[in-house]
Amino acid sequence: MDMSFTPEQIAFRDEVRKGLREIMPERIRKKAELDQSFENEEVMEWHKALHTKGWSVPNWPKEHGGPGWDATQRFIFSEQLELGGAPALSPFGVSMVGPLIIQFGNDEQKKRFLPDIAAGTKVWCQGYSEPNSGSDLASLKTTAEKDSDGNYIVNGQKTWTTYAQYADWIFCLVRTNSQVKKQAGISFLLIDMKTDGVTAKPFLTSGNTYAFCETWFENAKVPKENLIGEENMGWTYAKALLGHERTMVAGVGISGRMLLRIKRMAKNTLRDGRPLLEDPTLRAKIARLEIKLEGLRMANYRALAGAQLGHAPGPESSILKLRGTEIQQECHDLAMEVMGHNSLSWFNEPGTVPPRQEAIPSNFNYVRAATIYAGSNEIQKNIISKLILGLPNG
Amino acid sequence: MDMSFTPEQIAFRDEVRKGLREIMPERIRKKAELDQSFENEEVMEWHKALHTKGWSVPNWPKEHGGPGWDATQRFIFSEQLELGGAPALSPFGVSMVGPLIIQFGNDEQKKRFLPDIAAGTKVWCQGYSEPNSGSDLASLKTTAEKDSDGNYIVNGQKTWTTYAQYADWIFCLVRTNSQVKKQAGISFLLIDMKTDGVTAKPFLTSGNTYAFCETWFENAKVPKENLIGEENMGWTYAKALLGHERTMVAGVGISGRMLLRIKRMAKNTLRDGRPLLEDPTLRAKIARLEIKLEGLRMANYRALAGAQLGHAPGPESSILKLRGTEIQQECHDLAMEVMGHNSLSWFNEPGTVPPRQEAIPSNFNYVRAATIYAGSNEIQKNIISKLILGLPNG
Amino acid sequence: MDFELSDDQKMLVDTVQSFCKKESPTERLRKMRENPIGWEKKIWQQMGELGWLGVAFPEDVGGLGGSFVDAGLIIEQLGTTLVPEPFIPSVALAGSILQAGGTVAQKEQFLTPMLEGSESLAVAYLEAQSRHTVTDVQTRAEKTGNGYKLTGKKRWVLNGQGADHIVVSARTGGETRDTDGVSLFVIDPGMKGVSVNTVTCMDSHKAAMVEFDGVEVGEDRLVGQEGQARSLLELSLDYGATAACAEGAGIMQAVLSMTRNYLTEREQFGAKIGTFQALQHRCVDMFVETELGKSTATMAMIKIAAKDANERKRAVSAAKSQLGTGGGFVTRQGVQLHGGIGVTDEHDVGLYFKRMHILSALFGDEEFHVARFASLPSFEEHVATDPLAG
Amino acid sequence: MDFELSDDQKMLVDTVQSFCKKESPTERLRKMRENPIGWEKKIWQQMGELGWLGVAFPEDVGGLGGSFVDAGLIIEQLGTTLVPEPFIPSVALAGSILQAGGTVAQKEQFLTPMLEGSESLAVAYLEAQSRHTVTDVQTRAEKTGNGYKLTGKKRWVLNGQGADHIVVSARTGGETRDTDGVSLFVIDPGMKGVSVNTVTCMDSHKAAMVEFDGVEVGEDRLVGQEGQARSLLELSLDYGATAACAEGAGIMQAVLSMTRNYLTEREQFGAKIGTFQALQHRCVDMFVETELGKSTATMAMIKIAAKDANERKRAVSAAKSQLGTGGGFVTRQGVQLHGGIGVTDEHDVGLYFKRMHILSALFGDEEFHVARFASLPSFEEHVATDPLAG
Repeated sequence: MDMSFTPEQIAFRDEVRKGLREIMPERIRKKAELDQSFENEEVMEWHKALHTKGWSVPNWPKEHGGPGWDATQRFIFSEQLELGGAPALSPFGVSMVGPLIIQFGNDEQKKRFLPDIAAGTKVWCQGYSEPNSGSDLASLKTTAEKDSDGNYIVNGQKTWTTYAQYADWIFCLVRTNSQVKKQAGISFLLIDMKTDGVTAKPFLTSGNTYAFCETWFENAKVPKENLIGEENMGWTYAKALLGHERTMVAGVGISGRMLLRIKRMAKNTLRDGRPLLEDPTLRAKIARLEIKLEGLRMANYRALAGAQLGHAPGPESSILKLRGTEIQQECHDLAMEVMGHNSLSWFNEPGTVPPRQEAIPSNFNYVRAATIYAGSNEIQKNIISKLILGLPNG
Repeated sequence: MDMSFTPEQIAFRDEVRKGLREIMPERIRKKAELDQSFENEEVMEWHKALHTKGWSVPNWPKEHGGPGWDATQRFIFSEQLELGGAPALSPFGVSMVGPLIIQFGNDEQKKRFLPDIAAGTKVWCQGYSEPNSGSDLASLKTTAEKDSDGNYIVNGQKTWTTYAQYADWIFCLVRTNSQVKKQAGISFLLIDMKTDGVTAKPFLTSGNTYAFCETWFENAKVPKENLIGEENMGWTYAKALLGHERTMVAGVGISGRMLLRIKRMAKNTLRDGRPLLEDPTLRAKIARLEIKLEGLRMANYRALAGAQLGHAPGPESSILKLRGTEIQQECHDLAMEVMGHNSLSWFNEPGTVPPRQEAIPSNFNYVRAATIYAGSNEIQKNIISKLILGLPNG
Repeated sequence: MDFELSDDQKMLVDTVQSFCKKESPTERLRKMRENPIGWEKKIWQQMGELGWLGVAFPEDVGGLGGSFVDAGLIIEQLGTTLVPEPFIPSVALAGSILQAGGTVAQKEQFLTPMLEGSESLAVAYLEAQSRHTVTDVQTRAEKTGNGYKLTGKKRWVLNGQGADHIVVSARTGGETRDTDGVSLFVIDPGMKGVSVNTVTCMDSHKAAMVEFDGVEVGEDRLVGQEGQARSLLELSLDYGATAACAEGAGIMQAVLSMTRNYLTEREQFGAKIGTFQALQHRCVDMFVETELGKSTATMAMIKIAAKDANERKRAVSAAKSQLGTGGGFVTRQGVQLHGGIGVTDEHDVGLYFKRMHILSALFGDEEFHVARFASLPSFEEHVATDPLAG
Repeated sequence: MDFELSDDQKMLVDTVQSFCKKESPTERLRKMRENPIGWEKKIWQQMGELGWLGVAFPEDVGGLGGSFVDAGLIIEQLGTTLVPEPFIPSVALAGSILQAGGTVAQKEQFLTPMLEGSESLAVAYLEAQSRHTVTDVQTRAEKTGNGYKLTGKKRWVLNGQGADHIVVSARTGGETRDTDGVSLFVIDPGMKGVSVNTVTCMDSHKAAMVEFDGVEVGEDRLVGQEGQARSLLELSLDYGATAACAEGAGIMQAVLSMTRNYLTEREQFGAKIGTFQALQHRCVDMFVETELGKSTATMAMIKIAAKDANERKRAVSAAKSQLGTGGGFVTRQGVQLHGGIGVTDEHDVGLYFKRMHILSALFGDEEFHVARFASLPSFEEHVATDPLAG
């Protein structure tokens, strides 16, 4: 057993750091250094910068423009980005529809869609959730009916369509057969956001950001060429995608960065004239969280070492999302505690609170979603209970 | 609103303290001062001492030998006993079968059984649980069939019969009709432990004490006079009993005593040459637990004030057992932490660890049962979910 | 011991409750985001006329002569719909200072108009470095011929943006953090050298950063004894903390109730989600914390008037610490059990979540109050208590 | 990075596993309560012959030249059935001191026979006042003409009742708690002036209170440099802590597995109790803590050999702290989910609960390791780590 990276992997990490520093625009670097949030245009600028290095789609095979990295290299790359506070790329093209097209799309679709995703010239969003299908995704009601030409007429409403207001395309799960078991009548469609009858309207999150839209489809006509794979097989494709990159969901880099930020803040915050970071009680609190994160990191390494060898995900990988999101929330709770009265601040003028603190209250609210989206933690526990522990169904 | 006791209640408390100090045998007082555990004979000695004052059955009406106290006086009395570390009387006669006989027994039964309970001359135990009926008590299988004289022939096995090895009598739930809904076929029988066919065998708890027995009934003949109330109404009687003294179950006195003990131990324990109680981290830990207990105490006071006015128990009273038992366990966890390496000790010679610490490791194990017995905390939550929150059945 | 509400109190609670529902449902809080001070003077006036602001003050200053339990009952109800008027900064913080430390003239001039609802007040005690230590004050008040000259910066002055007068802590002697040497002054925002910058808070309230640049006041503006403000400030923050616990109790009750209802209505996988035992038990845990929060808030409301400051501090710290843990739990789980809609601005549960954080952060957070609780004489004295000993 | 077991390691695990099941199921632990030392020399001998005791030691002292990961794998398996032989005190505690600080002659005389299984060892480092501070030592070793004379009392010497030799910490200089001045000596229980009193531990193991009344030893019994025992003791306790984490991982796995099985078999209210979602989720929480415990134990097993003592301490403290929280949770919930039978001596889950407490309490409890983790240079250095900065 060995938990160290190989010399080659360490060299790779150094190369990544160097490369990232080289291509990072000054404006973004400054914001990253101060843990500030990024606008959509900054994220896309960073996407394009990564693309110049061939690093925008790290998990794609080389033939489609990926860098050809193995699981460990991808993990190292991702962790360095997260630890450095770099903008997170929109995952919908890069990590979701891209790999899905690569796996299930036809050649025509690959040629048509993949280059724009890699280059960051087309932005994607996801149309899965609906107002009445939360954790029970398969109960979705948006319909796609075939017209006489075999094209699809889509009607319905999607919600939680992240940044749909900036998106050029949306990938959707739609119902093409309502006579069968709910999972068996779902298809996977790619829809141009400029299609007549498609309307996206952003709504405010509790973090006071317009991160999501509600998206309506009213007799939106979608060419049959935009169907992925076979009709009524959409649920299978979507599920296959969920298995991708299980080793990335823990967010150990993100939480590591957050702990760093908390310590920096505590070093610059006074209590009774001394830096707060010197308080043994606070140090113990931070240490307990850091220890939790160490545990998660080790579990992540175990999952990663398995993935590197091509093994199926072991039991340890099922805890990554569950525990990772809990730790993200606890990090924000602790950051707010360290901020003290500055944690009252809500989207004030720059300078109202120290720059590193500005985004935290908003994130403190929004990070509540981490234990809800992508299969709520309650759903994760149901899954572990049944699939891993084999406990009986009720 | 007023959370202070009246001058009369304070005078009552002082009278209780004085009275208890007067009647407490020296040997018991010494053990109480050092938080040591009591043998069964010491408990019975204390019962008899209380009886000399007329205080052995505080919750009984005056006509049956009770002191005629109201709900608040009973609470004060009980809290003083708990805070002082006095031996806890066996509840089975005093708090369980006694009140049940008072409420549902006939005059003959009252005359026959109550005086001995009050005087502590007959010891009772409880025959409810069976090996396969844990939380699902009503599924019990011990049968009582009528013989030609109308007496009962009892067959079956009870478990968790506390101190049955010392008991003169056992009160049992038995099945007298197996053709009806499980709750509807249960009767309440009083059985002399010396009856032929009754065998009690103590077993070790994880606390290394013989606190419980398994008790077998093999064609044990029980006179029909020993049936309480009507046949097949036993479940109703037992349930009515559960409502008694809801204000006593929190054990705030017991946990208050335990916190006192923890502080005393921490004051006499060194770390790096200083009393451990001076460590701010430990102080904060103790304080958090004390604050939890303050919350529970206030909830208990609210319940008590309601009971004093003769109101039905309010929502706050449902949390008393739940939270009270959690706090009891946390107190023991913390006590073990304070003990440090002394917490390894298991029934060694006196002097191996300080006297105040001797009983803690055993109790640390046994207190696990507090969240299991008398309706496990999971069952308590089911009940609150349904009866108080009105959440739907699955 | 008696925790029954009197008939008067029951009527009061009913009145406030129906006011909240009709005049100030949570939707009004969202609207107040556009209001420059975040609340409305006409509503404040109304509260004054109804006697709510003065309920806990003696009749000679214009109050109703009730106890702070009455005030707490009002604040608890206001919490259930997140009414944004500055009850806590004006009545609990500033009111308690003026009542305990003000002269008859000061009460007449500053306290009575506020209790009547024609004015409102604020207390400026926080500075950039001060965290929860009330004597960590760098703002200085230099003695002049016939008064004082104040210079310094105060942060996060609750209702600083709306107040007619602001009680300000400033050093008349000693160095930062010396326990003595802090004094209190009543400043008007319009005075020369005062600048008030409005800032927005997470809970849709507003506050102000207030700077004093050589602001001159007469001796009649000194509240309490010179240099002896510490105990007044501690008392004031304890009133603030108690009010926060009362409001928090209202919030927990509201969140528990809306969550319970959601579990009873929302369907997933063909069943009401309230039938899922894991969610049922979570909701029970919320219920337990809510009951404990109500219990400890009541304890603080009763003990805030205790003559012995340590008795008061013990109860307030216990309640405020319970608010931090229990209130945090209830609102976090409230969001979680609402799922996706819980993290939209449109849904009320997020508003409660935000306000609960603010209430926890203000007037000493959980860490502060646990440490204070553990440092009180009662913590050690407990060791000597043994009812049957000796 | 590689967490796969080698073929040799897999075989080792299988062998230990089948030994545990056949030779030492939990029932044997109960029987050992009657044994005066709490374990059996013939089993120890067998472990030595199988190479288990020496697996992590170099070949020149009679070991197999493996790493402590191999030892950890063995200890983890032994934990699954609570095998009572003194692996931790003898191999982890005493073995690591002799290996790191002993002379060639001392290794030959004391270490090798232990690794072969013909002898066993113990370390006497705890005193009444010392808690987790290894330099809080009052036992004194006075220099004599040709050696030392030891006087003092040691408590809770694990395997003190069974050991052939005991490594004892004693002051050759300085005052209690001075970081320098502590030395280590090898004592034989039969020496004049040594008295060994056997005591019983909660986990059905035994230990000893050992007193030294002017015990004379030669200079050849001094281990390591005079007065410089601190780092050896810290290393030794870190080995002990790592071994405790390994054993704890085995315990958690065993408790999780028996609880899962119980939930699958036990019926209440006409259903398997494993169908109740609240219990399912609790069992999942146990699973999560078990996985994290295995992960951090592995980290400690790997890092225990790190050249940089701070790197070692960081990993060990993280793992030991995780054992305290996670191990405590898993065993507590294991008891709870078993209901009544969980609190009988007859059921194994209580034995695991007890042993887990002992493992948590030994070699620095959770508080100690959290504080140590937070005081390491890495805690502050982390602040300076920013991969993309500059």
